[in-house]
Amino acid sequence: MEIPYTYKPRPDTGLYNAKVGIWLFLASEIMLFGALFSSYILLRVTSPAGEWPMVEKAWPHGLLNIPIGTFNTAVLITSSVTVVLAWAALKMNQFGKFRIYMVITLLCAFGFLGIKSFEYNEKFTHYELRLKNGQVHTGHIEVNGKHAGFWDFGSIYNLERLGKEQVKEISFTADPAKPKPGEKHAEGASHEHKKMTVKVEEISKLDAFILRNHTFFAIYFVVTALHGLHVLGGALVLGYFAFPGAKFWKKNPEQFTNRIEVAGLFWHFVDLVWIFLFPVVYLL
Amino acid sequence: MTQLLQKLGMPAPASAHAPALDDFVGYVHVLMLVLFVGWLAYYLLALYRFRQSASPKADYVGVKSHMSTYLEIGVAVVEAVLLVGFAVPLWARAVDEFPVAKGDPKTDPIEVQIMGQQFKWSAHYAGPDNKWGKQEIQSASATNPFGLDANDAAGKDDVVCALGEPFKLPLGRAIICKISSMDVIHSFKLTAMRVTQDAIPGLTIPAHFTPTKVDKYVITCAQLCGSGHAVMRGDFEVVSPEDFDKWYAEKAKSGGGAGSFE
Amino acid sequence: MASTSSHTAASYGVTHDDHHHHEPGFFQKYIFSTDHKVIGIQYGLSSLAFLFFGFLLMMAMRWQLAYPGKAIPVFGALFEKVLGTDMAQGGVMQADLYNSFGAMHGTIMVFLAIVPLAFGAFGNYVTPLQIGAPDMAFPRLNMASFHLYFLGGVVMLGSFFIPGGAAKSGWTSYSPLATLADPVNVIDGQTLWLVGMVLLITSSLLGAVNFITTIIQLRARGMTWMRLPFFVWAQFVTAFLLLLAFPPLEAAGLMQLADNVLGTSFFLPTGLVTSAGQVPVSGGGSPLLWQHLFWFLAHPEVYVLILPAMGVVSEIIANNTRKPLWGYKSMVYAAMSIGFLSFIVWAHHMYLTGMGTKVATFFQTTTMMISIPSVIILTALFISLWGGSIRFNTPMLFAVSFLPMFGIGGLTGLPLGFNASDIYLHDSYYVIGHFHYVVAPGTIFGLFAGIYYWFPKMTGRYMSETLGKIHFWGSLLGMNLVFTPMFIQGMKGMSRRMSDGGATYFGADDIALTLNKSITHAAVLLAVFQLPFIYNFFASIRNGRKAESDNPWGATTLDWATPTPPPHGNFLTEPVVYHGPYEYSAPGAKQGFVAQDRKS
Amino acid sequence: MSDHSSHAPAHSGDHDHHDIAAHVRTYMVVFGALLVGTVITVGMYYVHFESMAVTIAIALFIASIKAFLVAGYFMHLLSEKKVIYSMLAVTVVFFFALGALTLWSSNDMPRNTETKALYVP
Ligand code: HEA
Ligand code: HEA
Ligand code: CUA
Ligand SMILES: [Cu+2]
Repeated sequence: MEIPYTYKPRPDTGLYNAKVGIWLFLASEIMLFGALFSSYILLRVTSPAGEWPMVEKAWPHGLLNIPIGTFNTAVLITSSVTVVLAWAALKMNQFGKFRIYMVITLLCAFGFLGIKSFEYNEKFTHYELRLKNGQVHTGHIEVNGKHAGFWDFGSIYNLERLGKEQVKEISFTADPAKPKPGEKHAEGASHEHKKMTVKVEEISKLDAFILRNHTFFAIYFVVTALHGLHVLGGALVLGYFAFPGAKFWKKNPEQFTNRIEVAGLFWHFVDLVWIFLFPVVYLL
Repeated sequence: MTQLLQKLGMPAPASAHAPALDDFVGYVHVLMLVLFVGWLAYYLLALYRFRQSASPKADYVGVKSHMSTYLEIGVAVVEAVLLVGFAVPLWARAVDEFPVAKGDPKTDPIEVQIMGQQFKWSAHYAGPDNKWGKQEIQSASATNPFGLDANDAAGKDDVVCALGEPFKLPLGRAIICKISSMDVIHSFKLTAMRVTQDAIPGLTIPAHFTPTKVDKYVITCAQLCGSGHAVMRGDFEVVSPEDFDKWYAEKAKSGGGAGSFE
Repeated sequence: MASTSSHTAASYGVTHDDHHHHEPGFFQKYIFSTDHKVIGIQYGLSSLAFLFFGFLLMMAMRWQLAYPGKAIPVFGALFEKVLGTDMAQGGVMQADLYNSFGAMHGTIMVFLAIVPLAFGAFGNYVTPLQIGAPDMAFPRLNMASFHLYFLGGVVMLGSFFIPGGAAKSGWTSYSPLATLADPVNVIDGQTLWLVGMVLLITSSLLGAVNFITTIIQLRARGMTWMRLPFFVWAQFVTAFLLLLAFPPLEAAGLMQLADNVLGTSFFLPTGLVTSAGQVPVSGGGSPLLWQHLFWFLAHPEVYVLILPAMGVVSEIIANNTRKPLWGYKSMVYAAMSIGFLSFIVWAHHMYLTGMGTKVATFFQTTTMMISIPSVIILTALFISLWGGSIRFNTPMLFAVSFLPMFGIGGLTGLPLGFNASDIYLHDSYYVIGHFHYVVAPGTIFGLFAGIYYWFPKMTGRYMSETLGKIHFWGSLLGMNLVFTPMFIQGMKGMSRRMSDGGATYFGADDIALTLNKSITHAAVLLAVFQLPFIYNFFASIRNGRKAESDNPWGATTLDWATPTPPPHGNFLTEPVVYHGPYEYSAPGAKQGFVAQDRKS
Repeated sequence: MSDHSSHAPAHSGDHDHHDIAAHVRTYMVVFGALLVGTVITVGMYYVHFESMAVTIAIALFIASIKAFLVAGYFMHLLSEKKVIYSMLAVTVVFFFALGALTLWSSNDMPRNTETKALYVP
């Protein structure tokens, strides 16, 4: 028994099964990310004013690393074009070229994830510090002379934990004063990182830039992590087709080409999500 | 109409807008009843008349008339009338047409803050000076649900009936309840007044009504809020304006106000 | 092989596949099967078991409602032992246990019983047969979706036994209650509920992709859209509802999961204070956001519960009135309008969360609009009865009584849909009565009808008519005695989800409390009348009366054109369709009907 | 590399080598446009407009164009079949319905509703 139209298009719809399937799946993905975007907008417009220290507005702004984000956008766009070129190569019967493009795509995919995890780490080790006298700083901390390592969840501190471990003081390296976008850099403003010692009893809030700090970080991490999982999943599938699964090319080139097209559609969609995600969370 | 519903079990209406609302509930049920009885009669007839033994050969074409189309249009029209003529204006009156103060302390609407918490209701009046005491989050706790600042002068005469203590409302005067919650979602439901409004943390939503009958009433919590949801009963009493004023003044003096939270 | 030049000829060779000569082992045949019929039966048996389990939960709750504070007979001691004394001290159901059973009754009935039975079981078994396909478009995906469903069920069941017990914030899981309900355990019942839901949602999504692709791509030759049986249309629309409505709840589930275990506050506003003091979260979230995302799924979901049942009922009514469905096309368009509109009515569940006139008007207008296509479908089915030659066998009895039962449920939806009357009726037992009339004597009757109807195709044997009729009349009586009094309780202002049955609000001799007792007794009656069904179901597999032919009901659709039970690959020769789905009593037809695949 | 020439080229009927070569040129142009779009969006951030609304509008406008390019060319949506168009059309409608109606609901609440707890200043 065989299922009809697994790779030959059905005459009246002009489509093979997997293509219908992937587009349906993408439709559901649109609703999934759509719900998250809606949530982002709703949380943002209803967020209570004066919650966030760095800006006058309620919603944190300018805390993400824009150059890195821009670079990552370019990486993802590149992978998107190479995957469609890989498909085109198969169409033109050039298997070697196909492999090369797939390898570039995979490099981009894992590059994207690597960069993203650096970015994440930057946030995990970056702190918001509020003092009882009303001062607010952001920067990095050292507790008992130790920094946090790479993806080192064990050394994320907050006030509660400092109390529990009976830490009396921490050292704090404040970020250099940053010009607001569009503003000229004030003459002679200090560029250096100021290191200071802070008594724990003077602190009213201390928290890293992690999910629980603010709904902005909560949604930032949830959306980008979900997107990251899609990148990972897509990369695994593409990796499978580029290497172990490529044997199928000999058996049925047409079906193999279709598989690449379908995997590619998913990959473009992941890129498409990022195209909206990047300006919305980084820039606006 | 209202009587018909009371036969069905609805408690007697006790607020100014309740009769209109009950009438509406009645009209909808009449529509339902007409449709139900009509269809049921037709249905039973069809089942009986066309049972196999009485009708051995089925008719391929079946009904040719367009009755059903007219009927469907009819249902739609009646629904539209109920919608435009009743439901929308009733709702607009309930949520947007708030009674306004005209400056006469005897007839002006009276504002009450209502706070839901697991598993009690509390009420807070501004007191004779008509000024709310200072409220802030630092003071809020399970025993001080309104977060009243004990040292604030404006709050000294506030009337607070906290944690399920019964409170009173004056007959015939518009009441505006500003409903909120400090923990989870509750629902402030006064069946006799035909008032329901969810008490949602992070929001303060006003609901208004004018009591028309002196009696004792209950607040039901109509939204699942945890293990004590079933017993989250609140009690209040509608009394004559004179009795109310007396109670109010006494309450304000006897320190039902913010001072009691120290 | 019979067909020659057809573009799908290769599909239907049952003997040509060299790879399948050896007999598949037990696991391959029953656990990891990719055959849509086996998967359908897997879905069917698991969901019936869940249906029964959900009913048992409710029986325990009904005991508590009728006799608050009295130990549950027989099971009370078991609950105390297995679930702990703080749940069932001395065999008495505590409030937490009541809430937990209530939430799980709702969740299990909706997501683990009715949807898998209506969509997973009937959809899987019947749809490919009716469109003349050898299997689903993606058989392995089909298997995966059953396994995810099963895993989700296991997680849900497992949650009863962890410290703190299963989720207890209602099937709606409103935040902040869902997050604050168990401040002690991080991995609490709610967390497992969310994990279970994510699995179930993923399963449904895969199922939906598969169904839609199958219906679009694998229709037999000649099976044009307007020749599809109404059942297939119902499944098609249902699949779209699942596909597009479920993802937002998946997103919401992930966010609530983060609230539960990572300390975020997506749905927790600023300023939460409990008896333990200020809740240590950043705040700034929105409890109403959860409700929007939940109901964006859950309203379309209720049509997921009803449309397949309408499909089943239509097949059986056409078959047993021996005449075509009246207004088939208008039914199809009505089903599509229901599908479309169901996405924009969701906030009628949220009128009393604080809604301005404009938004409320929008949502009640769409709600009234959506009731029209339901009326159209019901009317078409009613009119189909007229002029028929009606056979009252068990499937037909269940199918025709679906109509007034759904009618009552649907009509009582109207006063809930108008926001003005919802002010009084919201969250009362009136709502409970409304939706149980649609899902219990409505959908469940439709599905019972389907079981009796397709049983001969699945097993080659009938279920017993006598036991079937006992089951029917007992269930009809029981269901009505259970659910009608709820309207009166609702009118009296009795709120739902009360672990003491409203004893805090009503005097001891109030009719509302008396009705609690009578409802419980009726539920026992209902339970007793399920026993003949359970016996009938299992006994008939081996001992039922043999079906006379492959098409014992004299049906027109393709599912009856297969051998019994259908082999792997379903059809012996490629089916070709020449007729519409319901050519019963067509003028000049020899046996009184024209099967869809009969030439000329 | 060309050891696969023994296989029949993978046709699906409406493409052949020339077509595909032309496509490849299009892909490269689109790729360039996407990069330019990214640069413009980011550049805009540093320019800093007075009005937030204008900033959001421009950013989303550019993102939409980029999305159109990816979907239209890389995903071949511009020459796709009717079935897929209709599926996506309903999806897009519901996508906007979800966002717009949710947002609208949070704006239109009973008069005098305050979006804070009673004791939050
Ligand atoms: C299968 C399930 C199902 C179906 C089909 C429906 C159908 C409808 N529902 Fe229901 N509903 C639920 C399941 C369902 N509902 C559930 C589960 C809840 C509660 C959720 C919770 O809070 O836990 C709920 C709650 C609910 C509410 C919220 C109530 C509240 O919480 O305050 C509302 C409000 O508008 C509503 C309205 C409607 C309407 C207008 C229809 C319409 O589509 C109905 C249209 C049908 C008709 C108009 C009938 C037409 C029939 C005839 C004309 C023939 C009559 C013939 C005879 C009687 C012989 N429903
Ligand atoms: C599809 C959904 C569905 C179904 C079918 C049912 C069926 C039933 N429900 Fe329930 N119910 C809900 C969905 C459903 N319910 C939901 C969503 C809620 C709200 C929860 C909440 O508040 O969060 C609820 C709440 C609810 C309440 C209110 C609780 C409260 O608010 O405190 C009550 C009260 O009586 C109740 C009763 C019943 C009864 C008596 C049945 C009966 O009709 C059951 C009938 C079932 C059978 C008769 C079983 C037959 C089984 C077999 C025959 C198995 C055979 C097996 C094999 C052959 C293997 N339900
Ligand atoms: Cu408070 Cu229920
Ligand atoms: Cu609904």
